[in-house]
This record gives sequence, C-alpha cells and structure tokens, in this order.
Amino acid sequence: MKQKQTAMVVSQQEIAPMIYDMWIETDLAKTALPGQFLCVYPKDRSTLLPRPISICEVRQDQAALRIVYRIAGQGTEEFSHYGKGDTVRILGTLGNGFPVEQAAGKKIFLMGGGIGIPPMLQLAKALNKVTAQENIQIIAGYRDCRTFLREDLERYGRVFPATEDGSVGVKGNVLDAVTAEGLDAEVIYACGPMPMLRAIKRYAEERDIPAYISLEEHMACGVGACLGCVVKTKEIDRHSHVHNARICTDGPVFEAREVDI
Amino acid sequence: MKQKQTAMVVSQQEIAPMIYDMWIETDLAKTALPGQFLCVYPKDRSTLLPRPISICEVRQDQAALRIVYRIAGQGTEEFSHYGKGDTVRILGTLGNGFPVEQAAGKKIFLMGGGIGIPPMLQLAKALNKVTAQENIQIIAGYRDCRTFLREDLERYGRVFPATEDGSVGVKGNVLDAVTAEGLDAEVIYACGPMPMLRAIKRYAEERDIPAYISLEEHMACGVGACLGCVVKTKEIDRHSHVHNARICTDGPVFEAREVDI
Amino acid sequence: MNTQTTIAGVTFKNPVMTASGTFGSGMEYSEFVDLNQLGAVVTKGVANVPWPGNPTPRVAEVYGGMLNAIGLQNPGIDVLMERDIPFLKQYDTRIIVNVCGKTVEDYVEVVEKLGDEPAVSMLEINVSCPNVKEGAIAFGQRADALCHITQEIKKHAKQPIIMKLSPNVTDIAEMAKAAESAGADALSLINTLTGMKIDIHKRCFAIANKTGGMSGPAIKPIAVRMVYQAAHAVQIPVIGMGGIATAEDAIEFILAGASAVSIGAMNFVNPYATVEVVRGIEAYMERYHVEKLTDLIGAV
Amino acid sequence: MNTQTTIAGVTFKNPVMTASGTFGSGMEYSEFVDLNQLGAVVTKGVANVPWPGNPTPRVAEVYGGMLNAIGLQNPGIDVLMERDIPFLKQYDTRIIVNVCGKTVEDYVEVVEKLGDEPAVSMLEINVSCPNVKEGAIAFGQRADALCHITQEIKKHAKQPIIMKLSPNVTDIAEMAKAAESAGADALSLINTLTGMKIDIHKRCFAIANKTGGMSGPAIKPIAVRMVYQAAHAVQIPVIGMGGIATAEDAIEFILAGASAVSIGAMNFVNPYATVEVVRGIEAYMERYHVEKLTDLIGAV
Repeated sequence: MKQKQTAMVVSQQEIAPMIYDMWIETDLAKTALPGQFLCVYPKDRSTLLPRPISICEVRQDQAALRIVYRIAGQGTEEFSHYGKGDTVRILGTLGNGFPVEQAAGKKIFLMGGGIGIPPMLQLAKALNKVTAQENIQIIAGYRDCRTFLREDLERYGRVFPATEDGSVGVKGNVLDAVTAEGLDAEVIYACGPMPMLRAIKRYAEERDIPAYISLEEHMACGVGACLGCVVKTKEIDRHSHVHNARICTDGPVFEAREVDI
Repeated sequence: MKQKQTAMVVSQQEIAPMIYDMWIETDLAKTALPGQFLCVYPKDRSTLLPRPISICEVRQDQAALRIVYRIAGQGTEEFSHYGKGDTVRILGTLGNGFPVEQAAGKKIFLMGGGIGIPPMLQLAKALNKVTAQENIQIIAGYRDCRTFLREDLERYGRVFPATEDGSVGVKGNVLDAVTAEGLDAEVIYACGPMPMLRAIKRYAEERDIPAYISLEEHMACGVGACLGCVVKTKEIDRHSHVHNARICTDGPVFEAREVDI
Repeated sequence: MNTQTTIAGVTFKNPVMTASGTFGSGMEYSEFVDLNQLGAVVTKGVANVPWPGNPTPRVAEVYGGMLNAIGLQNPGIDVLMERDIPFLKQYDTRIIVNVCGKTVEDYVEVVEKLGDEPAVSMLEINVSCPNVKEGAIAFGQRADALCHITQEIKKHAKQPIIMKLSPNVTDIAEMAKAAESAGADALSLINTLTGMKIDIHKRCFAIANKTGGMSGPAIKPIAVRMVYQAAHAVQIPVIGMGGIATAEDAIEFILAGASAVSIGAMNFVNPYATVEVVRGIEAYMERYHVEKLTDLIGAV
Repeated sequence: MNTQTTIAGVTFKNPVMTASGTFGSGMEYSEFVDLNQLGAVVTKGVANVPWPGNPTPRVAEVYGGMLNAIGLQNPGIDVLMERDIPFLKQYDTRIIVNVCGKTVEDYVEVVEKLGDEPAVSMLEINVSCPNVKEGAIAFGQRADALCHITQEIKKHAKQPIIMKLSPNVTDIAEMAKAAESAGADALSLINTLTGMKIDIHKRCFAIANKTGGMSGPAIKPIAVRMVYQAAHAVQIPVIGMGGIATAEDAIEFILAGASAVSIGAMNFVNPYATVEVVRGIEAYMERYHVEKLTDLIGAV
C-alpha cells in the first residue's frame, strides 16, 4: 500500500552519536516488507523534499514501524527533535524489499555498513521463517564501539561485528570480518555505502552466488515519476527502455549482477 | 534599546476571533514606550520577514511585554500556536512612540480602530501620570460585540465603544461616537486603519488641535535601513532629504499635519 | 459554477494540469489521485528514440525547491504510444504530450507520429530544457531560433501546439511574441531556472551535470511575473506554472493572465496536490461568487 | 589563518561586505554589529540629486525571500559625502559607494565628486536596478549599452569600478565579458531577479510598482550559477551575492569563484548576519585547515 499520511511518533531516542531510533504508529506496518523504505517529509517549509529512510523493524500487531537514521542535514535534524505524541509526515511503504524466499534453507550473509545496518533487523526476523537461525550470519560494520542495534540483531542470528577502529570485533570492513572469521554463505543480502556494495558485488560474482544489495540515491518523488534516482543496469530496463532502473520503485534492492555500480 | 533576542512566552490566549493576546518575558520591557512596536520573526524558514506588532502593555517590574495581534497570514498564524514556555524571536523596542508629555493637563482622545486598539492601553496607563483620568477619553472602534481589551482600558480612562454593527455603544466608527456622545478634546492620539486616520487628520485640522497618529506599512528591516516603510511628508525629511519619512524609525507616530496620507 | 477553460479550441474541464516531467505518464500518481479529476495530464518529454538521460546525482534540494538535471530520459515515442497513451485513454482527462528533440527533424518525427493519435489533444514543444547539451534550450533562448522551430513544427503538427518557454532569457515578452508570430497556438511557462548547488564539505557540485533546473515555491514570483508579461504581450493563451503548491498559487497565475496552470515539483512533495488545487479553486470561486473561471483570467 | 582578499588592488581584511541598499550607510546596523569586523560597507545607491523613490507598498514577502521596489530613494551625493562618508570613516572597514543614475551624465557627475574622497576605496556602478523606469536597468540588460556606460565611467573614475550585473539576462557570461572588455575592474552579482506577487483576495499587486526585485535565500541557486558562469568567463574578480544567510552560503559563492561576498536581504532577518558570516568563514577555514581564504576562490 502506498499512501502519504500524518502518523504519530510512539517513541524516539538517540542510540549512537547522531543516530536516532524512532517508532511510528501507522497502518502502513500491516503491509511493510523488509528492505522497503519510507519517505519522511520535514515540516519546515524551506525543506520540501522527502528523506528516504529504510524500515528497521515492523510490529504488525501494534501497527508500528521502526526507523533508525543518521542526522545528515536540516531535515533529519528536524526529525531528531520529534518526541512521543508528535506527528510525522510519511509516504510509504516504498520499494520492492529483499527477496526473502531466495534464502529458503540456505546459509546467508546479512551485511550492513553504518546506517545500512537498520534494514538488516527486519530482514533477519523474516529470514528466521525460511531458514535455520544458525544459517543467518549478520555481519555489521560500525565506525567504533557504538554498535547500535547489535542486541536486537543477536536475537535473530549470529552477529559478527566489524569496526573501523578495531574497538569491537574485527578491525576493518564487513568483508574483512568474513575473511577473519572464515565465514561463507550461499546468498548475500546487503545495505551500506557504495564502496562496500561494490566490494560485495565482486565477492559474490567471484563465488557466483546471488547478492541482493539495497541502493541509495537522491530522490525527489519516491514513487518512480521523476527519474531522479536511477542506477545503471546491465540489460535494457523493461520500464525505461534504456540502461537505467529506478531505485525507488524497481529497487532499492537489486541482484548485484543486474546493476552497474 | 534595540536588540534581536529569543524571548519566552509567558502566556497566550485568543481574546476575540483571530485576535491573540500574548505576554512575553523580555528585558526590553524596561525601556519600552507606549506606541513603540516589536518585530516578531516566524520560525518557519519559508517566511523570513519580521511582523511588526505594537506593544499593548508593559510590566517593567516583571520584565514583561504584552502584544495583541490579529492573524493576518502564515506568520501570525504560527505565533498564535505559541504557548507558555515556548520561545519567540523578537526585535525591539522599535519606533518613537506617542509623545505623552503633549497631553500634560489636557483633555484627550485616544482613538483605536480594530487592531489599532491595543497600543491605546499602555498609552492610557502612561497618560494617567500627566493628566486627570476623567480627561482620558478612549474611543474604541470594534467590528462587533467582541470588545476585546475593553475591561483593561476602563481601568485607565472613560471608554466609549463604537461598533460597525451597532451591537455595542454607538453604531459606526470612532468619529461617529465622538459626535453621538458630544465629546471634545485638546489632543488626539490614534491608531487604526488608514481611512480612520485620514478622517481623524481632517477632524483635528478643522479644530486646529494636534493629532498624533500611528501609521502602518509593510516593513523589511524595521530599523530604518531598507526604506520600505515610508510615508509622504509635508516638508522635506531631515534624514531622507526628500518628502519621505521612515515609519519604522521616524515613526510610527507622526503629528497628522506632518504627513500626507 | 463553470471551471472550464479553452485553449486553442480545446476545452478542459478545469484549468489544472500536470507539468511535464513531474508526473511521468500519470501511471505512478494514479495510485494517489483520480486522474479523471484533472484538466489534463501532460506527459514527460518524449523524443523520437529512447534517451538515457544524465548521470546521477540528478536531483538536489534547495531552499524552497529543488534542482534537477534528469536530462530528459525517456523511452521514446513508440513506447509512449504503445504503453502510456492507452493507459491514459482509460481516463476522462485531456492528454497533452510534451515533445523534445536534439534537432528539428527529431521533433518533427515525433510530432508526425502523434498526428495519428486522436486521443492526444495538444502537443507541448519543449524548447527550454536547460539540462541537455544539444537542441532543446538552444531553440528556446534566441527569438529567431524559436521562430524557426515553431514554424517547422507547425508545418507537420495535426494537433495545436504549445511552445514551452524558458525563463532564462532577458525579455520573455519578446520570446512570447516570436512564438506567436511563428504560429504557436499557445504558450506554457515557466520551465525551470538554471541553478547550481555546491557541497562545501566535499567541494563538489550537488548535481553531476553541475547545473540543474530549479523548481518549487521559491521560483513562483519570477514565474508569475513572466506569465503576466507574456500574457500581456500576446493574444494566444498562456499556461502558467512555476512553484504552484496550492489553489491560492494557481489563482495568482490565473489572475496574472494564465488560462490554465500546471502543478510540477509539488507533486513530489504532496502527491495529492493536483486534485487539492482543483478543489481549492472551486472553493475560491464559490467564496467570491465567481461564476466562470474565465472571468478570473488576467483579472488583476 | 589569512582571510584577506584583494580586488583590483584593494585589499579587504575579510571577504564579507554588505549588499547595496540593504545596509543603508551602516549607521542603522552599527547598533547591532561592529562595522570594524566587516571587509567593506557598500552604501545604498546614490545619485547626483535626491531621489524620492517609488510609492508604497514597496516591499512584500515571498516564499524564502522578499520583493522590493524602493526605487532607489536616496538623499543625493552631497548628503552622502557630508554625512555618511564621515560616519563610516570612523570605522576600520573599506567603503564602497554604489552609484546610480538615469543618464550617463548622472553617473559621471557622482563618480567625479567621489573622486575627491580618498576614503572611498571603490565604486560600484548600479546598472541593474529593476525598479526604476529610466536608466539603471536599461544599461544592464544589453551588452552594448553595458560596454558604453562602463567606458564612459572609466574615463572619469579615480577609484576602481565594480559593475553590478543584472541576473535578468539570457547570458550572464556575455554581460560579464562586455563589462570586462570595457574596462571594468571587477564585477558584482547578482542584483535582484524581477518578480511579482498578486493578492488574490484584493486582486491587486502586492507592490505598488507591480514588479519588484526578488532577494533572499530562495534565489541563491540562481546566484551561485551566475557567479560561477561569470567568474569562469572573465579574468577580473567577482563579488558574489544573492540570498546569503550563513557562512556556508558565503563559502558556496567563494568556491563558485567569488573573491568576496555580500550579505543583502538577510540583514533584515538577522541584523547580526554579517559578523556571523565572518566568524563562520573563519571556523570553516580552521576546520578544513585552509591557510589562505584565496585558496578557496573557485576551488570546486
């Protein structure tokens, strides 16, 4: 279901420097899928465009969605001041989400880097329905010892942290952790900065395993109309008839081999 | 003292439809004069210019200023939502104010029309120090029976209401009230819509009595720099060297004979 | 109350249209608004062949608006006619197709193909896209070039043509007159204003194309001024656009002389904007007892 | 850290100036900011004789900015030299006088009088005010006219001259080159963009002059683009302005190629804006270890 609505903030807290954790009460939770995202609109009228923020967790019974985001500018700074009972203007749920069924019975990597970690939580929850928990290997790349969401993730899989400063887990990025811990997988799901996704694309292609990567790009409409957020595709895209797919609607999740990043 | 500051709202209530009564805690109260005004700045970044609002009442002991304003657009609409403890961005105190000393021992008209009534309150208070209360005749022109501030005004002078719909006092404008009640005065202080001020200017000139009228005009800077808010003057203005005076700094109060309105 | 407006003999149920490039071909927004409620859907610029557009980032936010340099990515006229027009035909709204090209021949090829599609009521000729190197803008910033392409297209167009003008000119009235003299049936303006944003921390351009077209409420006063100047310079009708977010904005353009208005970037901010503007115009007409919308055109 | 910048041989302690017409002659804002902290005060446009300006309303608010049509009200050059220059001389800041006129002779008369005042470091020639019927803008929207007036003024000017360009043109690079070829020592841009606002309830213009010059953060992306294009078209230095509210905005203009920046309408919103921008630029240079401000000019 795609709808723009004014929802209610259930709670919000800062869980790491500049990183905020907000629960929103909305019936959009009923249809939300792991890997989908919301567009959140600032209230100040000088900042008009929506901020795309991935869905971190879903509680259908409570009609609640959780988003975890980093303050990146005036819009997200405004969001960070919202508290319980405040309204939040959202458009959702958007995007295709991760293909959970591809993991059926398989050994998996969930790779999240920085603010790409949050969508891994709802994905890990969903994957528990299609494969054994010991198959769910969550590799989370952090800057430092502020390993936000780690406890939540540990409830749904084996978590291997990597930190840039080596303060927790393996020193380095998520692929360094894979090597150091001697891990392997049959399917990869990933979200994070572009250099990390490029490395994962190479890693998966070398091993000829599927990697479903969630991409980010500046967006204006969030619904596929403006063609602002495209990614180059290997084949001619069925909708655009050129080598471009829309991240907001054809994505944000793509099989790494399909995109030229 | 002229200063831009972020002050605290002490209280606010709607005292007539679309008309709000706000008390602000600020040390600007210590130097505020009757007839001066504040520039109030909206917080929403899409509306940048200050809203000039006249000072209705001053409590120096409590360092508090009172403003009474009508919702006229997005800015004042925003202000109307402020409550106790909220901040309000103000620049003040601005303008010359009413020449209270001109009323020493004299019989006076204080004429306020609509949202021109509020500045009459602090003026009436101040005039009590220079002339007998029975000399202070406050003629207040309202739209209808919502005679806001009437009780406050009655504490400082004799109040003669006039209403457009005749629901209270004399039916008609402030000059109709003067005629109907058979009133006279040696000095006039007035604030209100331009047609009312023009009529008062004529009335005063016919009787050759001084009339100090407070003018309004769209402002940008409020401090005399932009030359946006000028009024035509009878003589060449000493600052501008043309027939224009700045309402924000040379005014807002002018002796009616000096201006060409 | 009659909200109809007529442009070059084509009657629209109301004056609210979508600005080319902000509404796709209507499909995406049909999930949010009932297209039957709109005066017209103006489709995204289409060329004779598919265009890949510009590299990303293609969009950036600016104070009160946005910059875009999509570069007219489009699937080409054949896909539009086979896929998008049939979709739009299902709705009771007018279809206006925005046409772009790199050469006069490109434009003519598209215009001729559309001549066979009676469901398309009008053609809007985009000679003002600031984001493609060749063609487009080159035709839109010089009066002689604008005259030339207008005349050429008129020779081949079966439908009435709307010339979409660039605001990046010294004298919009001169451009409006040039298009009228060359046979344009109507004008639409403004296209986007060329802008730039620099990321001071990365010290790079916010948009890969360096410059982008600026749209949004921030540009409205410039758009209203140009619509007023253009409408007073020509006899043909003008479609006004540029930062329209509300019915109040739309009415401002109509009072300035616009016979119809288009909602652009604000669709991105509020997907319901178009229909809300339709309802708001009706409310204004009711409040001020305006019987015919046409009584408001240029009524300032 | 060295925040100095040099324009046409004149060195400024920092690149922050005031935009003509938004700061009077400094007296009003000296109550809020220490003028000694500014690179320069650029005074309100002055003519050979007093000008009464336009009828009111002269200003109106628009989304993210404002419109003004003051009409260059000014007390005339004699009052400026007897009253305002002596006031500014008390401060350790550069004085730049903005000069306006209706005819070339008007400009020349003012320029010659200012030649006798060594305290005035530079002259800014306003050929781009959109709010006065004759003169001014007429010189600023045609390259040949801009060339002519620049040459004439150069013949009589003792101080280096800055030609202030209008953004209401098709090709700002062409105008910049025209001024440079005619001998301009520097350029400043952008002046205001011509805009219009209509009150839909009263169905009248918000500004008595109908159109007004638009300024404020809303126009910044257009200003940055034009500063970038002008700075890349000429060798002479460019002073950038248009919607600067913060140090981040100022640095964006400097990266685009501006050797200095001016704060305009935002003085009205925040009387401390100029000094806050000075401090903010210093903080940016410290954060990114920029030793000389000049290293940032055009560094995108």
